[in-house]
Amino acid sequence: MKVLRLFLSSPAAVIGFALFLVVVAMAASADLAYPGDPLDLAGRPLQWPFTNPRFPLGTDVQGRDIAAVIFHGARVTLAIGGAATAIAMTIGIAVGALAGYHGGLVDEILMRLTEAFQTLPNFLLLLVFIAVFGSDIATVILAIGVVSWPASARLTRAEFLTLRSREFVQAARVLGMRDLPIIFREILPNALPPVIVYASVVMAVAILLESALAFLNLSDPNVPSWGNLIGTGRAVLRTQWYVSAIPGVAILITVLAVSLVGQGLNDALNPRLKGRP
Amino acid sequence: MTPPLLSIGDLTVALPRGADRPFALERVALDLVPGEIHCVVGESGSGKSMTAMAVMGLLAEGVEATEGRIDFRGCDLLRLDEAEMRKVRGREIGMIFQEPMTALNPLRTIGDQIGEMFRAHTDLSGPEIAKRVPALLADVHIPDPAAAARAYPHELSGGQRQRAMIAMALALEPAILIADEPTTALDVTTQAQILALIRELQERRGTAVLFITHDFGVVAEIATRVTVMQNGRVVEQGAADDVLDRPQHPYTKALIAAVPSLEPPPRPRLAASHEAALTIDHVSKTYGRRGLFGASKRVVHAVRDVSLSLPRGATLGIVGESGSGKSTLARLIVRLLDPDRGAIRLGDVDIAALSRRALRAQTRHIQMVFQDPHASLNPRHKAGELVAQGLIVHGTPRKAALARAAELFALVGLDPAGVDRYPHEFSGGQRQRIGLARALAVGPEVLIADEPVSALDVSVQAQVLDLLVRLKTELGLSMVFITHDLRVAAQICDRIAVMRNGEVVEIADTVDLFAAPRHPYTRALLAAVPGRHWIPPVPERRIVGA
Amino acid sequence: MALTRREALLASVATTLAAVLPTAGRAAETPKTGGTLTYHLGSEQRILNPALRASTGVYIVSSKIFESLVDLDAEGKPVGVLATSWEAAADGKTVTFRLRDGVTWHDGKPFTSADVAYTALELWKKYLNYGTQLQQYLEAVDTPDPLTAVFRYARPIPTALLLRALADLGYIAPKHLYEGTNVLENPANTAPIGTGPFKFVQYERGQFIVAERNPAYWRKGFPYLDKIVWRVITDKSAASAALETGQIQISTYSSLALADYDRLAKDPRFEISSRGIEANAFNNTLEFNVRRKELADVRVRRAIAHAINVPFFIENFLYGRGKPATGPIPSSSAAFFPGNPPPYPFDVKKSEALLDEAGYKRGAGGVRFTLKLVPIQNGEDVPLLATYIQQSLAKVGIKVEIQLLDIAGALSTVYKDWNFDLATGWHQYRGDPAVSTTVWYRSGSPKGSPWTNQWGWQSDVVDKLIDDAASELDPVKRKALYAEFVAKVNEELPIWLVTERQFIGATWKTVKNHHNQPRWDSSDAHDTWIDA
Amino acid sequence: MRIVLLALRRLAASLPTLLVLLVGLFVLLQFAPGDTVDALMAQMGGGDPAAADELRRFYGLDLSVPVRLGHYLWRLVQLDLGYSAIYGKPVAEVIVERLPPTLLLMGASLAFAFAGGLVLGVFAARKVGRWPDTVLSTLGLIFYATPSFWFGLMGIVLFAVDLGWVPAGGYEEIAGGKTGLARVLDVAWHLALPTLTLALIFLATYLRIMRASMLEVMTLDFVRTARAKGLSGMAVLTRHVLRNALLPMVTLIGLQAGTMLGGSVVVESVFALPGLGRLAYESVVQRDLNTLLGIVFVSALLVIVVNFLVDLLYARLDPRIVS
Repeated sequence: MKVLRLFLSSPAAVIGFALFLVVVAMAASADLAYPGDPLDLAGRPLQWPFTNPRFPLGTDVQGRDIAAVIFHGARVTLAIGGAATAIAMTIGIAVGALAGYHGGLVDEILMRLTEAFQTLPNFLLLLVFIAVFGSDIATVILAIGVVSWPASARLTRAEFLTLRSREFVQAARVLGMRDLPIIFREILPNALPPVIVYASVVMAVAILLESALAFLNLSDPNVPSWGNLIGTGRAVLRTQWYVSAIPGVAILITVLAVSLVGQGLNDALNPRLKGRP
Repeated sequence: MTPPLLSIGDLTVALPRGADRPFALERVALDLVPGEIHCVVGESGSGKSMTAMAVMGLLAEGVEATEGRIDFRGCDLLRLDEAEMRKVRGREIGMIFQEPMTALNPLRTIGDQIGEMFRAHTDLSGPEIAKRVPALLADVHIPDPAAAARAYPHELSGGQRQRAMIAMALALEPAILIADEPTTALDVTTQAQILALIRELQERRGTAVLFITHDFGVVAEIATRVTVMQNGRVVEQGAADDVLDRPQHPYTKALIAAVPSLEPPPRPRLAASHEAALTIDHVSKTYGRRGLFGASKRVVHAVRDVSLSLPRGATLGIVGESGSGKSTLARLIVRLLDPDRGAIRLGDVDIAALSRRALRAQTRHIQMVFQDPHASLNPRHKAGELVAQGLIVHGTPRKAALARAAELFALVGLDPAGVDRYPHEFSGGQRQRIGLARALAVGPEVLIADEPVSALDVSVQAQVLDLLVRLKTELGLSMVFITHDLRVAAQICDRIAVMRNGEVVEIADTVDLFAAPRHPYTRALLAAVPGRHWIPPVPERRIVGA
Repeated sequence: MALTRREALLASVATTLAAVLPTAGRAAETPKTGGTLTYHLGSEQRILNPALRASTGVYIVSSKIFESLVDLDAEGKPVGVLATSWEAAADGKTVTFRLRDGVTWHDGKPFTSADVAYTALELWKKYLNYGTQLQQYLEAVDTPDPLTAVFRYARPIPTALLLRALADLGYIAPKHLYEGTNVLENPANTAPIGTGPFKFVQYERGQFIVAERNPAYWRKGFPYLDKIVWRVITDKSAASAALETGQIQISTYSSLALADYDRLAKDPRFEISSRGIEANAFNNTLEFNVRRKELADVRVRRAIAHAINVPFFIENFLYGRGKPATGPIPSSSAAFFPGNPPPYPFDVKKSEALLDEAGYKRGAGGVRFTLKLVPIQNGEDVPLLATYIQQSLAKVGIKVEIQLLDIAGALSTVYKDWNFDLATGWHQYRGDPAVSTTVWYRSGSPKGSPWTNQWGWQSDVVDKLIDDAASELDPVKRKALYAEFVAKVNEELPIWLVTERQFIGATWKTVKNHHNQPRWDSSDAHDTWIDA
Repeated sequence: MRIVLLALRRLAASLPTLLVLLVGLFVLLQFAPGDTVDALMAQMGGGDPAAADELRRFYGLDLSVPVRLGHYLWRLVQLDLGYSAIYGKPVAEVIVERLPPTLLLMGASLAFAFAGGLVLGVFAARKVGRWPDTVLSTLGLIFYATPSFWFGLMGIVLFAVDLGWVPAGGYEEIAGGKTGLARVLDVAWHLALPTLTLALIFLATYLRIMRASMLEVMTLDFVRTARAKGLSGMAVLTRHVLRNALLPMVTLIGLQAGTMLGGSVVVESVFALPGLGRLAYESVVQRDLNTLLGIVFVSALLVIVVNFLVDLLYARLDPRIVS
């Protein structure tokens, strides 16, 4: 509760959270506000915003209602960000926890693997995955998740390394608890806060990665993602700049919201900063 | 009486809104006279450190002195601006801190950091400073001062670091030295040396010392005058002898009463043939640090060929300074660490040889109480769950285990309603009781207590020790009690093993050990106990051995 | 326009003369010599030898360095370059070229018929894409003297087809540098030696290629330019910006974004047009995998064609640049265009009726069936059309899922693995249907050849028409055979050609004498100059 | 000597990592639809099957996967990165040509992000919780949250097309024949905008770390000691806080070396820079396996070298590491 109070005392964090709620609300209300497939041809392509009351945000290169794509895209973006982050965090936490708790050979092997992933630029690896497995949205999410886990693995490992020698963990061992309950019930809940904060970074990066893929025309065209809208708007960047600017701003706001929430959480959870105004 | 050098009057310091109380200090008054060592003593939260920081003008942001004055050389330090205050700090008032490792910048050499005093406050040239620094270090009896000046903090021992800190604080020969718990983080022998050094320098230079401590032993060792503080207020003030031997205020009386005496109480001797609850047989443990490709391997012998036996129903003390291997030994006994060699027998079972699975079954017979009441309880679980945990692990249904936890709460003197609260809602002493309840829950025969009271304030420490002794008797436990504090050991142990560098140098019944220590190291330890000549003026002993 | 052999010969002599003499009529202003022309290069080129690689990306660069036997004149008729005249025997199996005298390679060696014979047999016939097809019946090249090359074929080859094709597939490489070497790894592939007006200087990978004036060029007084620089810019928006800042002066073959062409067309500094690129028309395609049950029914294929509003697509997505296609031979191909209208106009009702008739009623959610569409991304409009097809077919109850792959993936998925229902990309028409168009319909193409009939569709009638036309010497009969071919494939519809388009170029108006013949960007630019 | 030994040891320690990486990618790419000949055919605008078969034979694509992998590894042992199908040269040559722009871009961006993050981080930390802190942190986040291609393209429109301050793209003036300082300035002028684009993404991270690190160090005991010594706020900051606060920043350089290379894919593409990032993207699209593996090899080496340098720097900054 103290964390919540600290979180709420930071205006930036509150603004971030509010922005995030807006995005969530858009995603939730997409079907009500814009029923039907947002990818359908809605009208003449490339109508400027505010020129046609039917399309407050105009239409894109493919004659889609940008407002509809933005609303439905919120859903896709949150799904991409959320699912990719969940995948990355699951792998990262599992690898980090095993390596950090067991140490020794397990640690050595897992960290080598992590190193291998970190040595390779993640965007490059993402391109390879997409080239190999295609750009179906599920593949994109999976690929983004798979390239994003190493940092969270390192973070989790570091937390585990300090926590595993803590006295409460020793107490659990002395009580005869098995390894898995110790990892999941004793250590993990205490290791999570910084990892959760880091999840906001992963989520932000996941959203940006998808938009970069779309920029290279390599994201799934069957879903109304903001990245795709930017990708298609790229061709008309100089004339109908709003086509890519509107989803660009949407991405910016979402990433900003996620980052602000993450930063707010970080400040609230970081005991070093507690008590500061 | 000489006029005071520093005079604190009616000092009130307000805490920021949202803190647990409105004021950190209330109407604190205190005079520091030239040539005296004035001890400010109190438990944590008493405001003793806050007083020192107020004098230095280094109160944390949001914490403010709202009333009062701090007169020094004719001006009120509270009224000085930052630039003027900077001239006072270091030059007029030097300060040393509790933890010399963290109080020194790890990235800069000792010489550089001492030299900074001159660079900040004088116009001395570089070569002159370079000459002064080794002289200062020699003054605090650091061997090879020139090398020490070139060294980084981590390259010196704890005692040497604190000497360097003192050299730095006294570099400009300030009128006042404020020492904030300067020996608390040090081993007892080092502590004795540092206390001697402070006294020596103080006598030689006539510096007035404001000495902040929680330890009445230290007070007895060093103080000329004493101020006792409680909850931000001064409760008693006077000459050291008066306060120590004839305390007036009930709080002072209680505090002094809680200080364990160095004299062991009379207790029945242990029969030689007494059955052993736990036998440690030639146990060794080394830590090898392996470099890349096994290149440079440094080996630390943490525990070297230790053999001990714990008679059933008795308390075996293991005493030593940091690095002596006493905590490693404790962890070896409960197999938190695997011994390299040797056997640890609990009855007929050799714990050291058990598989992980078999070991888990054995854990109900041997349990451990940890030192740090903050770190030893998982903050994410409710207190009741923590206590019930061991029972659940060993097969008791959750509901029954939780019910038992409530009983155990009562047993260790806690309100059974507290089972639903989280650890951070308890005080340090209460948490240590929870830790004890957790260990007792599974019904062990042997209890390993690793410095269970050293993180506690003295009054709380006494209560927890009382509880420990009472339960040990009631439940028929045998106990290994690990401590660095000879006073505590004297009161609670039947037999004491003294460890140094991983080896047991002497083992004897407590009474014999204190009466006639055989090993030179044991003698050195005993000689170093601060205030060893002071007998706390309390008629009845509150801690009774079994 | 059909030519007899005699007419062709006469025309070629005339235009050869015209080529040798400065094109005085067109150049109203006095040409200035000197200056550097900067070209946009949209993709990195691995090989700069047009006798090994037939592609516009290679031609943009290498056509300034190498020369072909023939080129096209302003009217699109073959005109001699390294050849001065040619004659075909009556049986159509022998074609004799007279070669230009006094031409030297950039390294000083003389150009002779041995170079022609070597290039034709060792490079075109063995390695050159489309060249291997064109020259598959070439048996020998006789060189009775250094300036005569006699091509002998096992089967008759129409002269018009050969000459038109040689404009692209007739570049001559130096025998003395290639003979006895590993041709594909020859260093001259990236540091080419030709006979053209410009000499290769430098190729900085990923950045630029430089060629400078060849002072020993056989057209005396040419070229005007001192230097040509090709600048590699892969990003379309970045390329537009480079054009606007003057970093590049010409961008061609639709290498910029359509929207930018539209925008730049309003800028008086630039000429935006298809002038001088019209030789290479192309179509947006919709390819049907008839192995799929639904698509095996021609009614379904026709229904799909009817469901798509092509004029709307062109107007709104292509900025009006293009028209509905009439079949595999574009209206710009005067020699072969049969003159029919677009066969399947937009008609949703008819589309739905055809689908119903074929037995595919709307099911749950109004969906009749689902198809997988693979876009083959040649240009930015391919994904646009893919989406438009998806949107349009949704309206008639066909759900389309787009499977986006990069180009290598798409090619192998469609042409090698046949793992598609629908595919959409570009078909390029290279002046004569036999060069690269009929392979889209002829059966028997080995599995895995891109841009060939891999649809599982076969028609003996069409196969025969294609074969007959390829060896028919009489241009009138040939045209008639192709008209019949167009009618047949429009009816059967194994693939549907959606649009008919031409490439667009953007050129600074300070560049003079540009795009003055139908394949100018693949030509030598010897008379181009810059009005600085 | 000890340093060389240490470097070699680090390299040796990462060899298994590298091997796993290369073999993994090699195998992974075998599952990709299409091969380099398909890509070549696409670039050529098509061709007949005979030509395609000839090319496949030529590039050894007709051999089985294990045989090719074996060949590749055997050549690698001899430090031969193989031959690029798309570029028609040894991979080593192709990469060496492309390395300088990427190194310059990464180095300059890193320096900019580091310096900017340092200065702004210190500033934000000193004003923690007040509006300059909020504004700086938020601005940093906005840069961080802006897709880099959008930022780059808009930068080109504004600074190159409209204002004409910098060129729209490219690495240097083509065939300008410039040498010495003139060439250096020319390249710098071309790289200004790309550097800014790439740096701004990373600036936020450095700012955030520096700010947090400053705040943390400022709570440490030795800072209190320094203040108790009577040092001025500035002296405390520069002589005690800064160097300690720099340690996590230095660590971050090592962690981000790989990420930066990934970021340069998009930036190099937008600014038409002949760098390694774009080369990597192109070789994925072109299925130029040898080049891609070569890039992976070189970028891994690069990351290892950067981390080695970071270790050296760290050891210089922190005497505790040496012992």
